[in-house]
Amino acid sequence: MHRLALACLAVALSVTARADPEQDREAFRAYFLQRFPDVPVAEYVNGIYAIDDKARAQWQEIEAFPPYEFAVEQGEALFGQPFANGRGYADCFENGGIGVRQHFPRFDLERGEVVTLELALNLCRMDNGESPYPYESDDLIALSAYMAWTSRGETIDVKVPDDPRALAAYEDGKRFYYSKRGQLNFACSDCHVTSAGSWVRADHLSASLGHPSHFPVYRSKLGEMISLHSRFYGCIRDVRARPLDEQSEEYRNLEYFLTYMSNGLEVNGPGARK
Amino acid sequence: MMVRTPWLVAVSLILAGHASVLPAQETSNQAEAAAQLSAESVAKSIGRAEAARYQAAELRVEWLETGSLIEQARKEAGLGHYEKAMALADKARQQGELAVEQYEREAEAWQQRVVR
Amino acid sequence: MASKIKVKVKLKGDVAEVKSLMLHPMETGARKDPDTGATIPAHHITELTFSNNGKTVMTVHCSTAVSRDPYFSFSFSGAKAGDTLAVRWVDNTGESDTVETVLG
Amino acid sequence: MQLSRRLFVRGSIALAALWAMPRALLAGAWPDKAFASSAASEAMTELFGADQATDSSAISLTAPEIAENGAVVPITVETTLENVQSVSIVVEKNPRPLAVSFEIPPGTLPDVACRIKMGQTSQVMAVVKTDSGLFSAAKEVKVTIGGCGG
Repeated sequence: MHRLALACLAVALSVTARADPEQDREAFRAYFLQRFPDVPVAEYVNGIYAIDDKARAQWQEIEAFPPYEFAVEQGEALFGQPFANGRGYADCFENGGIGVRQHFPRFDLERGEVVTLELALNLCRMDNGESPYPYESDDLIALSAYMAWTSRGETIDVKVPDDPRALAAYEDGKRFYYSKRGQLNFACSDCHVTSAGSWVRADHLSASLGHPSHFPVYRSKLGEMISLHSRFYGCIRDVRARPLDEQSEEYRNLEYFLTYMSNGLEVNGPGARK
Repeated sequence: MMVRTPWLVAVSLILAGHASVLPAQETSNQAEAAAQLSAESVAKSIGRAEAARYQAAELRVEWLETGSLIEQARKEAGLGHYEKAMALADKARQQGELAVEQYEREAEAWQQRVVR
Repeated sequence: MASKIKVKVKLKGDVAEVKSLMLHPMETGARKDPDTGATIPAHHITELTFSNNGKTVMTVHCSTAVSRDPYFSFSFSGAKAGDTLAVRWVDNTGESDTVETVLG
Repeated sequence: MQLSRRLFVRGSIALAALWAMPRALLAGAWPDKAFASSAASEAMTELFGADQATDSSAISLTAPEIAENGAVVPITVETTLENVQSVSIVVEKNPRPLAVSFEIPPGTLPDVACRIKMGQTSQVMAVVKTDSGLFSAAKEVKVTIGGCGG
């Protein structure tokens, strides 16, 4: 009897632990606000520059005239080009694709999977008889940059619909985020929660709150635009695990979880990073 | 706020050390044994490494260098450097096994890190 | 894309604040292609000129130490709305690019 | 203009009197020799005909203490000195120290900004040439390597 009660309690606990994205989000946000009491919550969309003043000044110099403006311009031109069938990207998105970044990634109930903005763009192409872009394609990143640009200032609002598949995708992203991997045995959270604000070699670790708000970003080091999944790829490689492909199910679920954590913050992509 | 965390580095070094089989650790006994290595035994070791790597890859938790260690092992074996090839294959196998162990450990352990 | 030069000008009285950004690899000639190992030849802007209604207001001489996708800013006086500011660069391979903007 | 520069490049000792003349400004052309110099003093001599500049508090050089990224180091130079003819940025430890040179005609303000590459921690010097000589301000910029972002 006693044992049964304990088992029931355990089940009840694990259900609550699993099933409440909103509770997760509140705790996640509260953690950082307590950790960095001087940083206003709206600042987290600026990544490491929210918590590192010296780097911030240099970043602001870059933002004075950021190289991603070329990508936005390129994306706008591509966005306006009709497909061979006469339709265009605007036909695939609500509000003609303008100012909708904040709703991605979304859980697509028909497909039963997480659809990121990049995947949605490729699905749009395929639905209209065009071939999909490879995910590292400059054109696809430019389209994503343009769509982020038109959504600047919108509030991130990712939803986990009441559907066990959506919750499972969210939970999978959460598990990925908190699981150690690679030869260095690090979880995403080891660097970007527990050690946010600390140094790793010559780098200052950013806080995860607000992480997905500013992608795609122009990386000065590379002299090119990169997607959020390319950043995931880099982080996974940095902990010496073999990276997964961009837009793999794992990365899409990770983006889903991570973006949900940033609900309520502003979209400010595209961004500039070192 | 800007505190250096030597523990992060220390942990990485320990783990990196743990996972490597350094040639310098080999004793003269091992060197003797190495003389008896054959192409066949090296191929078997490489096969075991490949199997371990595959298991980790199936779970999507393969480590970064495992594949290239196996590639190097094959190359050294092809050149007749059996001792070197064996060390590389063993290191790769160990990495594959550690990655799977890590995965199994994390099946529950990740829950401890969730911000609540 | 047409010109790969972007220029933004802010008029404050008769002073024009000019900011300009251009797409250019600015290869040093010391870098190696990570795939082939071959040295990537130097490819960099050498000279950049800004002229307002035909009068040179700034000449910049660049080495390979100018960052990729170069950015420059400066200010000049004697500007007024309706002036045409032309930006032009040439690089060590003889390529060039130019853009004009009307001050507003 | 081009001719006088060519003559000079031929290196005739008879033209030594010209040594003190700022060739780049004289010719208005890309100062190849100054840019090719591997020492800061040599680059200065090539560019200005002198390798000494007077420290001046009238020059404000803005550069990061620690560069976030050696590939993109934002630099701003402003000065209240009068009759400025050029502003140059010299990075002592770069393989080719002279990074960039702004030629400033009358009417243009001596207030410039750019982004440069730095290979390692170094003194960064802003050299301002006016009608009364060479002035400078310097600052050390640390360049760190490695980590996840860099």
